[in-house]
Amino acid sequence: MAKRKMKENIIRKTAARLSIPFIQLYALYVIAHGELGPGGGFQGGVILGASVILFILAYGMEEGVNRVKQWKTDVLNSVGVLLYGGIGILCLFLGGKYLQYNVLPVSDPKLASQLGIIGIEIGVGITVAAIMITLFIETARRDEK
Amino acid sequence: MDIIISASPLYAVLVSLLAVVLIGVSGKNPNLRESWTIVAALIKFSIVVSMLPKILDGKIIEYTVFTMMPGLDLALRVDPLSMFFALTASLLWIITAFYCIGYMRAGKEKNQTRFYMCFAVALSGALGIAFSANLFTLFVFYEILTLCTYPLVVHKQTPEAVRGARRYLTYLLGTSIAFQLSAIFLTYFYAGTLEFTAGGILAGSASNTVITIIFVLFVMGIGKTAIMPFHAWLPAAMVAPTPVSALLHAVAVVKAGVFTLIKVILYVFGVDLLQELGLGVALAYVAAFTIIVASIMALRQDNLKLRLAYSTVGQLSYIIMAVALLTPSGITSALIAVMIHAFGKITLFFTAGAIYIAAHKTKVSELDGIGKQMPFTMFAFTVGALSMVAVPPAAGFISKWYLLLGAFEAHQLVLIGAIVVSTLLNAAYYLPIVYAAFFKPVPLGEGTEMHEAPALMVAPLVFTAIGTLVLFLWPTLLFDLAKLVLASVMGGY
Amino acid sequence: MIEFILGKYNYWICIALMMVGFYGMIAKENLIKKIIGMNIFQTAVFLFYISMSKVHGGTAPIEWHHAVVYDNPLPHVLILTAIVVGVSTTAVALALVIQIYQKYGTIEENRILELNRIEEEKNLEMNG
Amino acid sequence: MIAHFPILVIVVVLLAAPIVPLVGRKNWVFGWYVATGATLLSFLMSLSLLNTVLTDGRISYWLGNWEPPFGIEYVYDPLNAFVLVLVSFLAFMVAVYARKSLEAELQPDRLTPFYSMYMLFVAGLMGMVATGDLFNVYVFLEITSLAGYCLIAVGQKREALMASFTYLILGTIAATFVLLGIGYLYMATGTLNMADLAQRLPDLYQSKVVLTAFAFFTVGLSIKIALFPLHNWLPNAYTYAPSVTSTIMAATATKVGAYALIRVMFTVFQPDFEVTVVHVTQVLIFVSSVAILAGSIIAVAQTDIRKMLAYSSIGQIGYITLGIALMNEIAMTGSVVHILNHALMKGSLFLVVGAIVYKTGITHINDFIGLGKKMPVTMAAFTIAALSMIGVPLTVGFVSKWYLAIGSLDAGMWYLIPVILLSSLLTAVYFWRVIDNIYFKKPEKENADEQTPPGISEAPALMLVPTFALAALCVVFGIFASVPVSIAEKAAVMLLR
Repeated sequence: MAKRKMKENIIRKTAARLSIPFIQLYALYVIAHGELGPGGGFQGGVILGASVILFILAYGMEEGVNRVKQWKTDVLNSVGVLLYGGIGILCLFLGGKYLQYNVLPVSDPKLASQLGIIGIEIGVGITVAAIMITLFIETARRDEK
Repeated sequence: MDIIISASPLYAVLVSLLAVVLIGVSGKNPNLRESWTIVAALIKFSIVVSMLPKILDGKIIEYTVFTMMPGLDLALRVDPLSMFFALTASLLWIITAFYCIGYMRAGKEKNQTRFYMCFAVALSGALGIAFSANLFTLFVFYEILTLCTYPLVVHKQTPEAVRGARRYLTYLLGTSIAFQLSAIFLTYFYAGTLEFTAGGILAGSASNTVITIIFVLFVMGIGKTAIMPFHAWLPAAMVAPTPVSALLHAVAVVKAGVFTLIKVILYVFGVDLLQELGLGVALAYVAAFTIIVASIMALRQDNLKLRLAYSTVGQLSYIIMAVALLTPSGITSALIAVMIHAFGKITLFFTAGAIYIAAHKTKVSELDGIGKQMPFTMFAFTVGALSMVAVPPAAGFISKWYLLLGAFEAHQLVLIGAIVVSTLLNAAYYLPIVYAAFFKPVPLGEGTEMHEAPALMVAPLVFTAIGTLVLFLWPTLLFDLAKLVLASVMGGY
Repeated sequence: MIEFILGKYNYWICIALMMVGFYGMIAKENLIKKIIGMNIFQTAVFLFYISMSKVHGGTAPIEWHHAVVYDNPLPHVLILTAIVVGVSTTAVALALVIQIYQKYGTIEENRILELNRIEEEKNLEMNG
Repeated sequence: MIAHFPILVIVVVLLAAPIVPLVGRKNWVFGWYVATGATLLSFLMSLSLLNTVLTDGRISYWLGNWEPPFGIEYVYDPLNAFVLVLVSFLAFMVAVYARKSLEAELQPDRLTPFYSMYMLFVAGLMGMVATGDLFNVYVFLEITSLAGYCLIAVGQKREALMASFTYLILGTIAATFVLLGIGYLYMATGTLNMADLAQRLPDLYQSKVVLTAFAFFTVGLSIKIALFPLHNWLPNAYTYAPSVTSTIMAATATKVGAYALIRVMFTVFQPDFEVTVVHVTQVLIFVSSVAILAGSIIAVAQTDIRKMLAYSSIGQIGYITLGIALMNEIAMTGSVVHILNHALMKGSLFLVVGAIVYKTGITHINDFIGLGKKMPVTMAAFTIAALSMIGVPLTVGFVSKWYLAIGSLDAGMWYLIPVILLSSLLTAVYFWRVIDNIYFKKPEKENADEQTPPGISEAPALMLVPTFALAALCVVFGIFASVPVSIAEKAAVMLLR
């Protein structure tokens, strides 16, 4: 009963459909601005994750799980962390210390630092978003059982 | 004093460990397995004997196996004192090996492979103790000996055996960890070394109180001497098969105890230090108490092996008393008694085992007329008993003679009285057995025909009995070695 | 004295919150309440860090053209990490509670311990 | 690349954590390969690090090339290089062992996540050891703890969940205390770098803020290392967790906690702080003695082998803190060496228990009768490790006891020797009970024995080799004790200079 009601709730669906793109855009903005302004991977990732959670809330768990397959979040979990660590190791190969971004092959070391941090923030953002989604789905699904 | 660096003591220790491996591998083939034991015993004895001439020349053999930690070496040293114990243990192992085979096969015991393996390790432990160059090495082998004899004691795996073995372990491991180890800690801390040095290492390094404490800890910690009140493990360990009781609880384990104590007294404390503090006399009195009480206890036992066990408790204290007198004759007595008592007591235990296997008798009261059924065995028993009571021509006489001399030298009349009383008690609990065996009639329903144990058992016990007589007639070797020891620890004697 | 109390009111609040959380963690039987206590406890410490980083008259540590005095940004960064840790801990704790509820049918600690005890006694009986 | 070993040693394991679920999605075995490979790599690197530290002295690695105290610094000296080798070695050994053991103890869908968590757990431990930054210690501590809660919770019985939850609550209290301590220190000094703190703190020793920080640190870390009477979480956690978890936790987690305690007490704060300002050593000596005795006494009363080992661990932690509290080089050497020794002994013992569980499912000591014949190699390992725990010479247990005893004499506290020796005796009591059952007791019910087919039925080689290797090391380092001791001595001299 409750499930069907949720599916039929057109206002919620529409509201979600309208707001989710903006939320996600905002999330990307927050992630991308981590290196200079307030923001960063954690915060952006949480917002990104929240947008998916909102989607699940509006469209129901079934639809949500169909769209966000578990293996996808699992892979994203790992990919985010690997992106972070990978950039660190990349710096090693380029002759710097671990996470020493200014050795990245870009003309200006300052720009290189910026790029490095953005890369890392993206990695963090992906992982955090994926984790938020996983957490939500796992806890919510168990309740349904 | 010349020092020879040679690995032969190490080989002597290791040869039985090698045998352990071979015995374990050939567990399926009893004949091969037993021959490994005998081969190892022979090699071991010949290595020990090969070192004897050098020692008699006044040389000393040393070998450092490895340095475990700074200040703690596992090092071996062969000096005249160690020869007493090493010769006894390695020679008697050969004999016991034969006896074991007879006993274990006749008794159809289980777990024989484990038995022979542990036996061989025990011999390594014994020789290690004999050859140890410092307290740490000695402690290592002391513990090895304790641990590897545990499976031998618990061999039958009956609840009774487990109980006896538990008590055995509790006493030996407990005293050695609680007291001996703390004594070693204190010695190392105050003396800065654990090296055995003639004349002692502790003199002048600590206050008298501390030295007294260390001495008391050592006496209590060397539980294998079975000095009262730490003697209860010895009767408890009699649940073991008789060869174990014979070799380990007449020779290897208990002699390791008194040997350790002698070594500690002479090489850690030194004669002068103990004399100055009067600790030797105190120990002698404790030993005298043990002798008398143990003899009375022995008198009350009907089980033959238990009577022998209590007799061992008493006899060990003779040795302790002898060395505690700190006089030349006393120390001589202690040294030669290590070997003499071993020969006598192992004979007695062998006979007890032979009687059990041949006639299934374990009680003293059942032995009436058994001399007719088992003449060889009972002849050996008589020799052993005479040695214990110290009647010539058994070798026990020599050691007791020197003990009395030592007591006179030390002007300890009370101790002389104790020795006399205890000798009478010894006679009181041994001679009735001999009398009953030969002169009392055989109980009804038993024949008088010869009914000896297997030859593999009788031959060893006759051999050790003869050995006891031989030691009385030709004790030269013992005295030569004893002189060398005295020269090093008392100087100028 | 009054100055001592009022001047450091932020720390007093932190301590009060901490004790509230601590009490919840220790004394509550309900596992969810324990988790709530844990969160209060952790948050109190976060608050402590943040209030510590406040510089008198300072603004948020963002590059801002007419600001001269900034708050100390380092504790903020540290606490960001600590918050993530706190969230993870809560997540693990909740997951555990869900599992516990499935296996025991209750989330009251004393009841669970009682069930454990009963089981242990049963095992002992089986072993003789 | 060798120049980057200081960071790679941790990154390899840390990055293995996300790789494991990627490769292990279809088949967990690939995850196992990654886990084993990563720990092996890390072990080799840490060996090389130890070698460098011993020949060239202290290594300092600046993350992102930011100069400390602004950047995070990883510092290696004899002490933590030593602990790092220990942690990575045990992690490797346990990883090898885990394959068969976990297969039997866990549901198949939990294997891949387990290896991932295991990697996080190990990475957290190694990070805690390596870092020179106090806040990093907190972060890694929490990484380890979080992974640890998960590793415990997957135990077979439902009690594991509650054990994990209790640990989670207490662990969070501990970690938050540490966090608070860090906050106080930062407030007082304005830095988080350990070396920098060590420079600035001596002027502030009388400050109440610093004293409070010290209190929070010691109490927090004491919970983490389960120092009696803060040990409540430990027995159930070790008992109901999968064997692999109990092993790695008993062997490394508490050791790393002890390492952190040493770091805080002797590097961040200086030795004279403890002596002249807070007098914490007297308290710690008393608490340690109580821990040693209480742990041993409670262990005697246990009938479940894992609980027995857990309480024994509580006693052994007392040895480590005792050596720390005595504040002289000999005792400190003993303490550092005991970190290694206890890891080897307890690691081996828990692995044996895991093998028994794998083969028979037994954990009750009374059911062990006859195992000596069935699993001779495993039981030999058990016996060696047990003898080592008792402190028989030529095993590592003796080495630690020797240094602690001489150290207590050196500190003029002869009355600690009875404590040490009494606990040895108690250890003998509770281990000998097991050994008796294994080798020397006849099964009471003959029929029961016939049901299990006689003959040798050993655990698989993958489990046997690590178990026996650890037990063998107990003897090797007992005989050639000068190897670890010389390193520990260097560490002790460095700490107490």
